[in-house]
Amino acid sequence: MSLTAEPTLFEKTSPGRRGVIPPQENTGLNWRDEVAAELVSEKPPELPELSELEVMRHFVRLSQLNYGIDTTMYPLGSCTMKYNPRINEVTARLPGFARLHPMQSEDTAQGALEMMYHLQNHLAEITGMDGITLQPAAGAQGELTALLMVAAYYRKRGEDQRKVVVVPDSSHGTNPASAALAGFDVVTVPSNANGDVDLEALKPHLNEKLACLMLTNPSTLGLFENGIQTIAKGVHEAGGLLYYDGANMNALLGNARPGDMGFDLVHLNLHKTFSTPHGGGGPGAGPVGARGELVKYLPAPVVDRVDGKFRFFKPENSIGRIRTFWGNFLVLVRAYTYIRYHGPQGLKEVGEGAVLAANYLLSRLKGHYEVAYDRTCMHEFVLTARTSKKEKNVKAMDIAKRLLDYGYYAPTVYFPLIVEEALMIEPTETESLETLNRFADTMLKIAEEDPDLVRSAPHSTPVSRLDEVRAARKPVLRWEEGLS
Amino acid sequence: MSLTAEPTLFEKTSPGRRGVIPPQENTGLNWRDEVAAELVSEKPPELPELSELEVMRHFVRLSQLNYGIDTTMYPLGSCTMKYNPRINEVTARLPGFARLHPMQSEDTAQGALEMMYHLQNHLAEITGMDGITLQPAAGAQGELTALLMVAAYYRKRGEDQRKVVVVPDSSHGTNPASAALAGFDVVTVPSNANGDVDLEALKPHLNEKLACLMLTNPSTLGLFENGIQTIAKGVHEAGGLLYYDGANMNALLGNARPGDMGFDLVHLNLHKTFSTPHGGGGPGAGPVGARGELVKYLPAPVVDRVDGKFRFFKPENSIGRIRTFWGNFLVLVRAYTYIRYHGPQGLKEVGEGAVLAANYLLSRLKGHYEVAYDRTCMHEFVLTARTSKKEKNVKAMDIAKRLLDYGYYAPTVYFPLIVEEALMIEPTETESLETLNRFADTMLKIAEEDPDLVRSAPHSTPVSRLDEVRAARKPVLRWEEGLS
Amino acid sequence: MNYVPHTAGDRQKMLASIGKQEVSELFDSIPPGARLTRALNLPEQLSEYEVALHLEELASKNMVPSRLSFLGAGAYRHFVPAVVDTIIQRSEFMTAYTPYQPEVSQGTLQSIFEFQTMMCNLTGMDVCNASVYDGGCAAVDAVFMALSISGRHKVVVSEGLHPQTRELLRTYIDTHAGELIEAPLQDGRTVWPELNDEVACTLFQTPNFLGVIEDGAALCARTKEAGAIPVVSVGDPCSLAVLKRPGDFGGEIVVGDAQPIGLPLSYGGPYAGFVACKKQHMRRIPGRLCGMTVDSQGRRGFCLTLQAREQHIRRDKAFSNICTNQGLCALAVTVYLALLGPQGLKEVADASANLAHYFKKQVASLDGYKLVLNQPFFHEVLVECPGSAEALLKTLEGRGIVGGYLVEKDYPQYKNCLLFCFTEANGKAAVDELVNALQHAHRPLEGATRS
Amino acid sequence: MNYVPHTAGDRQKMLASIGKQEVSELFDSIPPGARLTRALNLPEQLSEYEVALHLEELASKNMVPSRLSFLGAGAYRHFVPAVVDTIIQRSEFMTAYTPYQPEVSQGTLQSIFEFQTMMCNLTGMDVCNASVYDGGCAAVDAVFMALSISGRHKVVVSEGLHPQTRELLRTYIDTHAGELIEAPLQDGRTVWPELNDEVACTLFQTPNFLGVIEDGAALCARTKEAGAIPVVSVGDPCSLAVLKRPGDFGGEIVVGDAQPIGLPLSYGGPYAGFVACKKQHMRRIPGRLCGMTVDSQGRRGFCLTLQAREQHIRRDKAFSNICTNQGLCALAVTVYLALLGPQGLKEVADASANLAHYFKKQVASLDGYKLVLNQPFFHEVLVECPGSAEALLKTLEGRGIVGGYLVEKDYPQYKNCLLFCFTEANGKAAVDELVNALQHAHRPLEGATRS
Ligand SMILES: Cc1ncc(COP(=O)(O)O)c(C=O)c1O
Ligand SMILES: Cc1ncc(COP(=O)(O)O)c(C=O)c1O
Repeated sequence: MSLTAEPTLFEKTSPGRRGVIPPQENTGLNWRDEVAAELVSEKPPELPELSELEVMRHFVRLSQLNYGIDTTMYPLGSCTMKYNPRINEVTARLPGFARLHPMQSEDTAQGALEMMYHLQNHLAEITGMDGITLQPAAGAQGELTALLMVAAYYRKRGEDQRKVVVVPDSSHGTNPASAALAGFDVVTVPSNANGDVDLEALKPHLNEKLACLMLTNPSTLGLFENGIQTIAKGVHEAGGLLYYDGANMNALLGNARPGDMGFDLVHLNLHKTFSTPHGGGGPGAGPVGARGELVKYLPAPVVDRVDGKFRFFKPENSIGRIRTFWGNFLVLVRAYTYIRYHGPQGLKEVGEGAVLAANYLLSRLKGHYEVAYDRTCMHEFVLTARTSKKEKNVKAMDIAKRLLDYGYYAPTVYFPLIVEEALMIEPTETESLETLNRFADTMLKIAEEDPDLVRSAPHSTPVSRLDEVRAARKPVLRWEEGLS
Repeated sequence: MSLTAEPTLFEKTSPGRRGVIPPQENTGLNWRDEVAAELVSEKPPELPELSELEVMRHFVRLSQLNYGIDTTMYPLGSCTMKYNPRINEVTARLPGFARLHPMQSEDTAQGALEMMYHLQNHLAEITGMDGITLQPAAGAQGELTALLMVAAYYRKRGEDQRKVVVVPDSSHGTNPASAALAGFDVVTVPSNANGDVDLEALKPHLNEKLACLMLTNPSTLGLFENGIQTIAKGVHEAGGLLYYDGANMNALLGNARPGDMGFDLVHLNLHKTFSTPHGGGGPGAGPVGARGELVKYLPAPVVDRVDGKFRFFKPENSIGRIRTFWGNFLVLVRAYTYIRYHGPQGLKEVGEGAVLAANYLLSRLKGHYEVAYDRTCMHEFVLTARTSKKEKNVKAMDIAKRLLDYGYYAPTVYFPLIVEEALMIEPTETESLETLNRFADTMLKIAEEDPDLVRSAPHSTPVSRLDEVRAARKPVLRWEEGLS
Repeated sequence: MNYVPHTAGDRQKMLASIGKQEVSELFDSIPPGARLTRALNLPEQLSEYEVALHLEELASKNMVPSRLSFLGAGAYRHFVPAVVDTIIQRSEFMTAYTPYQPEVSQGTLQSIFEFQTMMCNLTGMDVCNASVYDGGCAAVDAVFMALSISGRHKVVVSEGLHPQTRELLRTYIDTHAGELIEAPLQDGRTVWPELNDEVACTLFQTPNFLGVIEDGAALCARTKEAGAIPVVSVGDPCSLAVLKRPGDFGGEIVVGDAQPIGLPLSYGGPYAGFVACKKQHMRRIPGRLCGMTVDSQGRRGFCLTLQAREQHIRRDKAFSNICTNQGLCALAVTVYLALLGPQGLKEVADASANLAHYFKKQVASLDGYKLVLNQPFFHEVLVECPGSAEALLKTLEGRGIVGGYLVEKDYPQYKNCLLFCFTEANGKAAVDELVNALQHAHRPLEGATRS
Repeated sequence: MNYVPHTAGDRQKMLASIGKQEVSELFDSIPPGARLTRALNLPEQLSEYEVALHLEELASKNMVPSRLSFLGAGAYRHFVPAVVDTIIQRSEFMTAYTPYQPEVSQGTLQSIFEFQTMMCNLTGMDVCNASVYDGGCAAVDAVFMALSISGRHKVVVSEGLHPQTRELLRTYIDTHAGELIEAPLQDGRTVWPELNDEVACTLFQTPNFLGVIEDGAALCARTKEAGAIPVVSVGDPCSLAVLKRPGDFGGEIVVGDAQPIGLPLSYGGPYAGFVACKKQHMRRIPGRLCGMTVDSQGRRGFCLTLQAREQHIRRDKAFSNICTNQGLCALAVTVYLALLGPQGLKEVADASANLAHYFKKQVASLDGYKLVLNQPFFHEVLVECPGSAEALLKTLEGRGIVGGYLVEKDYPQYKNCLLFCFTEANGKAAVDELVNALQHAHRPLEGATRS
């Protein structure tokens, strides 16, 4: 089919053309008569003018230029691109949820609050935490929220000197970024040859300046942190707190809980582990869980049940409000639906399926691709194209682009930063054995292909490799007359 | 993108794999214990076994192999492939409509009956008829219904000898097929050089054997029947009835009504004129309208209002039931939504827009393509590739196929049968001037292209021309082991 | 409001190209007497928002069946997974026409091929068409097929066939100069009368309208002995997952409505009728057929085939006049069956039948209620009520229960009898609630007579 | 239940390839103390059907706003055309990730580019990001931008800014060692205090929380005189269709929440915050940006750009930690704006403002009710009620009316005042009904005091 480029909306505009016409009613007055002219604009806004069909067609065609989980395997490591159940889209669109106004009285939103109350409890149970806030809109906002709690906690305890947040060198970029944003000094500790945190390197930081150690477990290498119990002990003995980046929680569902490993704070990415759709970039939700004393520092409001009624309330030492209203509510509805669908057994099978699929795929690729850390992996694993780069000048990015030609989305590349030419592969539990095999076969095929062919990939996509340097040097960030 | 062929469901099956699991409850008993073993099958049915994601992906990928109105202009003559408004999909999915059981008591379905009552009245007004049945599932069923009414009407009047139904040679295949199915003898009258019914040829059939003349107006040539008033007079004087095939009613909306032209019976195709989606073949709805005495013969049930309540009832001389339940109800909801959205003015603009678009496109193509009948057309027009065939061996079908390469669906080809190498083009009112121009430019380009290129088209579609002879000679109508 | 994109400027350009001044000139070929000079008498246009509100208001005047609905009688409320509607709303499926241009319609065509295959597998037939209007029309089509194949004129129809389908046959049969003979039920099961060599076909439904599983093998065998064609109408097609298939017990043409396997109740439509048959009748089947073939490069592809049967080729000699069918509904069924799979469909059928048998046990022990039939049944049960069944329905309605079907409308012999239907969408708790309601429903009435 | 496709056989094959006997062995790296040995204490799994019923039940416990809802206060109920949801539910949009691989993400990328363009046009800015979490977070981001650009530490915030956004600023400001100074309203309009050279930025909202259209030009001018950056928060962005744009009156950074232009109320989320700015601040803007470029064959294409600002490149030096944003919500807004177009958006704004002004006229003539502010307003009106406003809200609720917002929670100075909001989704009849209800609401109360 002709998947040709689609002109922008602005190239399709036609003066005077109408799309949807809003309801209108004659009130017999014109508000402009009562407002000073200098406040008002008489010129209609600069928006494209298209018919409803043109708009429909435009976006349908644009959509066809995308890959998505519904069209292909999307082995993007760290992102948990699993099947997004459609029933969740149905429940999130129930008028009783979708039409609800956030400022309605609690009495008129009891169903919404009840759902949130249960979801808080379910997430607490899943992570082994004592309390949960559903507010954060994504993982990164969860991180920042938790770190503000850490800061408030130490302020309250008079330990203001605890200004250091330690992150492993394999950590996700949001971890150091959040720590810095929260006003902490960020210290990076290296990983050892095994992919775990280098305990020796960590030790010097386990002191009275330590506020918090942020860990992803399984790590971004897809490995379970072997030293976790030692680390937890060390951090706590130093008076520090242990933070769990839950981006990889999918691996552990029902088999292990951060709370039981000694983590004090956690965030979850509902758009990963609980499969709410990524939507080409969002929205997500990043609830934060806390243990013990820290629960009192959760942002406001949280939901509680009082005399059989569900109410919002503000925890005792709350850091305050971290976003408007009550969280990405419809994302929460989806995650709640997902949890109720699975139950305890279903969630455990999710985690097991994810780990099984990753290890299987690893077993198929091992020998053909270099594995960064050759251990039993959890839900994902990291390959390195360093030899391929050296010997054939075929880089990780080339392999990634070549996969696009075969109808697969690409693995995460060049992350984690500690692995040279990294290809991070997360198949998720929802891919079938047949799909895993086809993907593995394709990877093996690419390993044997003419390096020129791979280096110049992709060849069959609507556009080929883009000039990103030009995009950054001469940024064109909006349509303007004269562009083409 | 790799729009490669998608394996069938049966090639993707994996024993034991589950998709959706239905709700189950333990009643503590097994119904099989109470039923003779020979009635029961212990073997599960032969259905493919796939996961939910596999099913989703399968059909999403299949869909991508299709053209639809939402992806491209679909100038399929006689089919009125206009924009299908999405609000109609919303109203048709309201639980109060979609979940309603057809055998519920009338008292518990008053909203549904009220909608049907108004829709009957609106369609009567639009067509100039006295009564409407919403029952028929499509145009063809409407035709058959109306012809059964004709038969019953004459039987009642003791005019059983009226066994002849006359159709023009330009008529749609369903017209003669319906007439024959209803037990009539079908007589075909030729069209004159102008594309109208040849009045001289008609005359001999205006006799005591004539039951009905079936006319499409505008005709399938896209032309308004010039002799309509003469024809109506002649038919009525001969004691016959005049039937209106409403497939082309889109042209006349708000500007003319079959009732005012002398038609006694009409069918409408709600999936054309009232833009309910065609769905790759259906469903549709083909309400039938009748005038005067004929109203009493409408099939049962119709909706009426009695003492403020809406009720089903059976017309006095009803031909009886012609389908189960009450019509393609959710299609009716869509058409009703469409009518209420447009109102009298909006509908008139629809008809005018359709006629304007067709005449404009005709003006652009004239001179480059041979026009079958060079008159002001209504909502569609017919080109002929007879010269192109003779001189370049480029047939109507070749031009049609070449259009697919340019991302357009093809016009209707080889219909109406009276035009050699016919290409029947209906742009509809919802295509913009820009789209009409691009389509015209493409047609002009094709007219100049290398005949070999056009003859071997399409070149850029997921499959090229199919071996239809093989398909018919050795029919493979279902998947079986061993196929590939 | 309208969806016409032409601006005033566009209209001017278009008219100029045509060589006219006014759009109205394009309508000059309409004789004045036939031209409408007033506005249509219709309610004024509404914006999208207002029309949505208006329809919401109408919809809200209907009582929506919940888990407490026990109405079947030819339309069955099974659970339909969310994926089904997602797929049929895909623009590329929903806004396509009948796949006349196969090169850009492979999505529709392959899914029809898959529909045909699964329906063949479920029924035990060799060929299935791409859908007809509904189950009733499918039965009419099958009868026409049989009349034309056999050259005979009598059609023996079981009283267990859906009453509306029997009405349809009465409406249509004259057109084919056929003669209908109705075979009454005995204790809810079909018994054929003498079948002679004038009989073109027999037609029975199983599970039949009263819920009874017919002895299909015997009914087909007797039909074939008379040289007639056994036509089988399927009650709820989910039953095909657990009952012997018509193909297994001798049916040669199988019809039915696929609504229960993938479509919402929709107040009766659009549904998806189907006609399936054994290979020998293939060229007489009405409606579209999709076949597998190859393209000019030898790649697999699908196209409509055997079109010589159809109206657009054969005109007045066609076997059927069908053109638009129920395509998107058939797609929904295809997606449903693919999602449920063999095990899922079996579980749907088992859960439905188990609940019905569970109900039977409960209701049998209730004072005043009697089981009417002593026959094997699937998921519908006929119960005789103490007192007026119609009044009982009203009482149940007041408690939010959509009770059973009042069969006396169609079967006067079963006065005050209700046909209750059960599916997996009810669940045990709902059945218990129904039983409880039945138990208490007649109390006040009894009290009323006593005082 | 789960969506895992592995059959027992699959699992055996996979384990064999891995070289393990049991799936549990794959978890051997988890130390025993950290391994969960019991089942999670969660409700048992439900089938899709049951989970849908459960959620329907929960949803039914909420009161759904109808035309008779007059609550705004930062979230606005405008009509959203059906096409919007159709598009955002397209698999290819909904199930894609952030467009890291532009070659197979042009759909997402181009629509972001279109979003950026339209938001620039509406606000009068040069650059707009691809969305942030919500309008409140956008304001925080803008303040951080200003602190970092200016190297100053004071932030002057109008009391007319949404109270929750002011709360957010209080939560976050310490992390940047900033100091918040609140500028009180006078008769509902912002008046800046002395602005000195410590002031990084000022921040006001227009139309502000009390509905008043601020004198943006004056506020921005005074800010610039002090060498500070004027940050403007947009109330309901549909107002940008009819009011002077922040870019026109001197704003340099514009923030807001795009919920009112394309998203349902959703009980507060997910919405779509945005940060737009003048070119000079471009490299300090947080969040994703999409740029136009060419591919290796010179064809136009889109990709994420200026990523050097972002966390995945700059880590602890990044300007913001945002990663996942509100992409699909921004797409909804893009579709909405394309559908409405200039005229449509203007009509939405005009209809809303006209209804508000119509209400003002009516309410002013009601006994006991008083207009609080004497200022130009857009579509929200502050009204002082006779007696308890809280009790009045309850009374209205009983009549199916979701009344206004009780501002005394946030503005103690406005005791018993309600902020009523009007949009095109109300309609005149609903306003009349509200006025009528207000007129009669206090009767019984008065009666009660008299007796
Ligand atoms: C390991 C890790 N941590 C944190 C994040 C940030 O989460 P979010 O994108 O929800 O803000 C991600 C997201 O990719 C991640 O992979
Ligand atoms: C002129 C004409 N008449 C009748 C019909 C039959 O209508 P339907 O397909 O709804 O049965 C058509 C459909 O294409 C048609 O174009």
